[in-house]
Amino acid sequence: MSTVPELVQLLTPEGQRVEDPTHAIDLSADELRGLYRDLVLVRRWDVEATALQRQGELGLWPPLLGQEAAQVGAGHALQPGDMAFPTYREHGVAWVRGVDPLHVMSLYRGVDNGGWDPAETGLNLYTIVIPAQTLHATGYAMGVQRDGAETAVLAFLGDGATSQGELSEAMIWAASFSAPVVFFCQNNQYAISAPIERQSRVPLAHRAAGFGFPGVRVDGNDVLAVLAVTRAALTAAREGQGPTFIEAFTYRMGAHTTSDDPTRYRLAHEVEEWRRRDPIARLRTHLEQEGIADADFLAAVEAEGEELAARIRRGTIAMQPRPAVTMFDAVYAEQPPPLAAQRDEFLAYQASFEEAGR
Amino acid sequence: MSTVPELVQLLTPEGQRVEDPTHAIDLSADELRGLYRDLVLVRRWDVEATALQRQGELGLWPPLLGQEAAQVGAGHALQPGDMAFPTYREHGVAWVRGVDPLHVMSLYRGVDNGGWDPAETGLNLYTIVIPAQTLHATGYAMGVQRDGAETAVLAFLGDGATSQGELSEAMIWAASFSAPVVFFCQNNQYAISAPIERQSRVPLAHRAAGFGFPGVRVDGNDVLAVLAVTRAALTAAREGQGPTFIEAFTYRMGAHTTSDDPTRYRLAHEVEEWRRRDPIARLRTHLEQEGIADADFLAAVEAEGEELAARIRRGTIAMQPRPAVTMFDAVYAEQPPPLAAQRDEFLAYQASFEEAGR
Amino acid sequence: MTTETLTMGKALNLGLRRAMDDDPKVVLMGEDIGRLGGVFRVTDGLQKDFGEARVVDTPLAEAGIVGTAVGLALRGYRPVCEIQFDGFVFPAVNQIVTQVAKISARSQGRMRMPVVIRIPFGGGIGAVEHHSESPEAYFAHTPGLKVVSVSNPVDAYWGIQQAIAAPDPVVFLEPKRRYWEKAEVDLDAIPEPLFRSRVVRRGDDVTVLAYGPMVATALQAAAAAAEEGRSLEVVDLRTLSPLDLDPVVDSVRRTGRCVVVHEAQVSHGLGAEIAARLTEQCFHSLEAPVLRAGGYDVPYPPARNEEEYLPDLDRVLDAVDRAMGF
Amino acid sequence: MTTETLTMGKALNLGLRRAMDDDPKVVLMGEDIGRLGGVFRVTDGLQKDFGEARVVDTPLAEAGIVGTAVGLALRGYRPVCEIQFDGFVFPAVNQIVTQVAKISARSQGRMRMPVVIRIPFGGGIGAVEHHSESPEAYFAHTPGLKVVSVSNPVDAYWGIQQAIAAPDPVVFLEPKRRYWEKAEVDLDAIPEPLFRSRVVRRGDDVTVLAYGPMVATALQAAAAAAEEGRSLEVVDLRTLSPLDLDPVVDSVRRTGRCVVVHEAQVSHGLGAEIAARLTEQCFHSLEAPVLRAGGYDVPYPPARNEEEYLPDLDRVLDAVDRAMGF
Ligand SMILES: Cc1ncc(C[n+]2csc(CCOP(=O)(O)OP(=O)(O)O)c2C)c(N)n1
Ligand SMILES: Cc1ncc(C[n+]2csc(CCOP(=O)(O)OP(=O)(O)O)c2C)c(N)n1
Ligand SMILES: [Mg+2]
Ligand SMILES: [Mg+2]
Repeated sequence: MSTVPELVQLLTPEGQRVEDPTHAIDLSADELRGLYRDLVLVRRWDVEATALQRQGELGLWPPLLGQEAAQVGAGHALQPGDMAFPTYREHGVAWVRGVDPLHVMSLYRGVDNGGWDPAETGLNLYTIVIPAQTLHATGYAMGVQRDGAETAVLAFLGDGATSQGELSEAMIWAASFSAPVVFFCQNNQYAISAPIERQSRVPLAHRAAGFGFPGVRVDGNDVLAVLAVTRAALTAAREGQGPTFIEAFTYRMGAHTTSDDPTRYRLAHEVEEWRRRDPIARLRTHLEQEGIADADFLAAVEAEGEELAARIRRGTIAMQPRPAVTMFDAVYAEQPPPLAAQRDEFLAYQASFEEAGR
Repeated sequence: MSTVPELVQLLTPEGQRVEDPTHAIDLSADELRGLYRDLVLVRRWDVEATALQRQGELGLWPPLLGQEAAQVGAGHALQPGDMAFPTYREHGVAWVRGVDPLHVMSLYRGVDNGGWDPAETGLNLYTIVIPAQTLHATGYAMGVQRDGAETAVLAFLGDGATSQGELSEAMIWAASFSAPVVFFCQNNQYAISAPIERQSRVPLAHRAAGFGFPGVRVDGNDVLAVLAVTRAALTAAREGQGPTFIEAFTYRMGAHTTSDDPTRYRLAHEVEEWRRRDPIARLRTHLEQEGIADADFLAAVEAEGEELAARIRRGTIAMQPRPAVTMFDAVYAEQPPPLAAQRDEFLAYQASFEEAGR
Repeated sequence: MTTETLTMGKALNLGLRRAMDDDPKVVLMGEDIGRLGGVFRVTDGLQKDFGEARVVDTPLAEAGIVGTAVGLALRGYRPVCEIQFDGFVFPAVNQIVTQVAKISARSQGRMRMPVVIRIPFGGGIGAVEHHSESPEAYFAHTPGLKVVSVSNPVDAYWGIQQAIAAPDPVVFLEPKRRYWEKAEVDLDAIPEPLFRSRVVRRGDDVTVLAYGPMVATALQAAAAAAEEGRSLEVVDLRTLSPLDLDPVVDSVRRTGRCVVVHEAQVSHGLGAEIAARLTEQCFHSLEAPVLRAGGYDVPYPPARNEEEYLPDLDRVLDAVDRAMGF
Repeated sequence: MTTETLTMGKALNLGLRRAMDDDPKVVLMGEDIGRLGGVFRVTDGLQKDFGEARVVDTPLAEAGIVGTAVGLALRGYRPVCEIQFDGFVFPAVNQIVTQVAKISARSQGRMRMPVVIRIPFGGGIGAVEHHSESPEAYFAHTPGLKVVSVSNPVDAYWGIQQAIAAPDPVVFLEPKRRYWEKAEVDLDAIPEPLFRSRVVRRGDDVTVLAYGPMVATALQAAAAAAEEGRSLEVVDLRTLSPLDLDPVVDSVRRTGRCVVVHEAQVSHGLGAEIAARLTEQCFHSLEAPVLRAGGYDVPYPPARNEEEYLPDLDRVLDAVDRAMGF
């Protein structure tokens, strides 16, 4: 039985680099700056989206605040041909996969249920039913095996999701077929109001050993550690070594969604404590200390963030609903005659209002 | 993290007593004879039931052949006020709980879906949907907690059942609420045709640690070890120490059910190997060697078995279907008017045939 | 007489509170129902007053919630499960359909299942996918379950108590978009029975049946129709299984025309069964087929299209027109 | 022309084999379908010939089977899932209703779900609880799914191939009690389209609709009625979603009377929708309401009572009598 390692950490909250021979990572200055840029930009996007929701431009927004390193690190561990299966909160992963933020915004604006192309971006659509996508990821990985492809699959889930039977089934399938899938659990300490203790009294990473594959626990606010651990797991998957379960230990700094009121179930000082482990600040300190980032670079990234936010704002506000008749169009590849008839009736009904001049 | 012990064994296949200080058990000669008697009687019942099915008197029969020690041992670990939640194969537990075998026969004859009273016998009805009963057991145990009762709950399941998400949910609930429930998994190596390797590549008992409670692996063909391990787990549950998962390592000597043809998926020599670990033979050897059982006793038990078989045969053959109208009667505690009307129509329709003299 | 002006959400909250006061065996279970008071605050304050053993914040799994509720019921408790949103009841369908619904019959009545499954259901709140479903037909088609929906604070207050007191399992559908609508509730009244439908507006030309969120819509349609000189009788079905069609049959025999309204996709929805039964029972009185105004046979659309998906006043009036035109 | 006399089970087996030959992306998944060949032997021999990667013996979990099938479909495969018995589909309902049915619409058609879910369904084989269910209405009510049932070896042979070739998810219901019935199958014929109903016996007095296991029963009833000088037209519905009622409408306009037969509990069953639609479309031709002969609104009874539960020749004739008596 494999033992679960302690929390893997390569960068302390104070920005000090920790050496860990089993989780080595060697990134160029460019790569490090790239990670920093992504962290800042996804946070900026997230802040903008929250503001847009408050202003009534989105129906809902689930902030990733605090989880930037977990998502950006995991996203960067993916190779172009890999496929990731997100929940509803993986905006950071979407960003790294090159999904246009406006496609994510359109979902939360209520315009569509996901406007990007998974085949093109390597990111499946957001999945809201917890954790249905973990089975999809596992099945997809079984397809990869049948194709003989060198592709790995990354399934995202939350700490709350670990209680759903479907996740256990996904883990059992992955183990039984040695499928090239990595389960990436962002333990952000809460499932809406339920603290992690309600779902498990032992670290979630322990779960994997009981299903017969390795579990790893990583500091989810340390982008380097997340990248190293996830890259290693995906490589193992690609090489036929089967699944890994990663618990990224992090914290949801914001509300569950913009509809939520976290003051009802958690104390301010807990949030304060986690603020000191901020994922962006620690990387910035490190880059500054190593002379990798100077004031110009930092300012440029900030500016880029403002531009991005402005673009997202403009784009979101401009988004119009799709014509209602489209609700009939993609239900089936081959539209059945009764539905076609219903569609025609719908159009006739709508037209009757136009005629009536209402 | 707790480690999983090796297979607990107190009696070797050759009938030798093994000392194991952590699983001590001290049974009187009477108790040992009682265990032996139960093993023989449930096997005799099982053989009779298989024969009755072949003769068309039962619709189906799932034999317990080979699993007598696991079931009798677990059954004896229960105290009178405890509650057990069986699958469809726990005839040995039913026997120990004092359920009239004819109630089990009536189920497989297609006369009813379980004719005994769980409140009276401490055995829930058989549950066929795998493994729905494990959640029921856990919820029941939560009720026990709320009552402040000194009661433990025993949930039976098979090795195949471990793949169903509902079992994982039951384990998560049990851990989260520290419910007084023990999961007793008879790993009989097969789920119909699927060998255990399809469900798990590590011993099933390992599963529990990942959910935060102890797992134990016991020789399921050793009635003493099963009794000791299960008794300890139930005591721990009763004392507020929460759940345990027991993997009873055993073998399904017969077909999955009388509809099954195991020659399609397993080799005769495997069955032969397990025959040498027969649960009854080893206890008999032990009793004989210790001078606890003599020829008279053994013959008396055989004779009792024949009587039991004869009673079961007579009773089964005599069983008539219940009046069809009863299908309307217990659907609800308060029968809704439309269903009452349907019932009346049904009776009128049936009466119309009698009038017509058909 | 103690009357209070209550929203439906608050009426449910008070009803739950009173049920818990009345019977110590009542236990609430669900995701986020304790500390948080539920995402719609229907259980607000109850954990504080009744403790964690009676208002149970569960792990995140619907099969687990309903499956353990079955066990609690077997131990003599009366569990009230909250499913956070309609679209998340499906992981629990196995327990509901194969266990909750069948245990009484399986045991020839030795074991009863006094379990309530509360589901905020339906659309109209601009939500993301899976938060606007109307799954009632799945449950109404399942023998052994009872299914009700409430349309106003009074029925909500009494209905939840009656459902909890009922010896049978009840799927209790709460129209989430009406949670904030208010009415006077007489807390001492003698309530109407739970499994009964009710005529809520008298009329002569067409009988309009609705339940849950659509009752208000039907009443709006009736008011609009009245202005054009057309008289609609509106029935609040209240109980979806068993159906209580006697008052409807009386009505339809008089009006000769009937329209059933619901949010759920129309095909194989409640309207189908109601149309089939009414046609059987009122065949010679019907001057038009029973017509349906419901959701289209498509997955619930994105929020910004839901207005066109959901039956509204105009859709009801359109169906009424068609019924009159036959 | 190559004709063979085949049981329905064998016809399905050959149909699956041919689909696997035709398209290397077809993958079968299920409990005990490989080594054992399935509990009904429908997949007998396929793992031997196509290997374990294409005929997958899965762990024991239906959500797992359907959920991983979704993933395989997203990767370009055409998974065919076997649910061992009707009563065990419910753990998979969440994946079927919230994922399989919605993914095409969710993605605006970018992602398709060519998944087939085979379910041996219905009663009549003397089985224990949960082995005789008729869950078709749950799926027919779910937009995004297609639902078919076959009644004979010819339709079984072609239907399974057509379902697999279809770009949409298909719930494929196999009447398990007819697995052993035989017919001549022309393996080179040009098959009828899958999503079409078919008149299987001409008649003038009453139109009888049935599908799956009840088609044979309806035909028996028609033969018996003929002896008493009554002429029944029998329609095999074949496709339950979408419904193909055009041939039925023609028939009912002629006969003026209609009886729908199915094993499922009658309330909110397929018969309800069919009755509602036919009444709408044939209102002025109907001389009696559309009547239903179905299972009663109770959990499927113990095997020794199933004969009284299931519609049989007499129940069909009784409904026909009632239709004639209106
Ligand atoms: C099957 C299901 N049940 C309930 C919900 C409602 N819900 C949405 S998010 C959430 C909490 C999820 O917690 P976690 O898995 O930790 O992810 P996080 O939101 O913290 O990222 C719940 C209960 C859902 N989406 N799906
Ligand atoms: C939910 C569900 N799916 C499928 C089945 C059909 N089935 C009955 S027994 C069985 C195998 C069970 O194996 P295991 O759990 O090892 O128990 P055993 O029969 O070996 O005692 C299967 C697949 C079922 N009863 N319930
Ligand atoms: Mg979380
Ligand atoms: Mg087994």
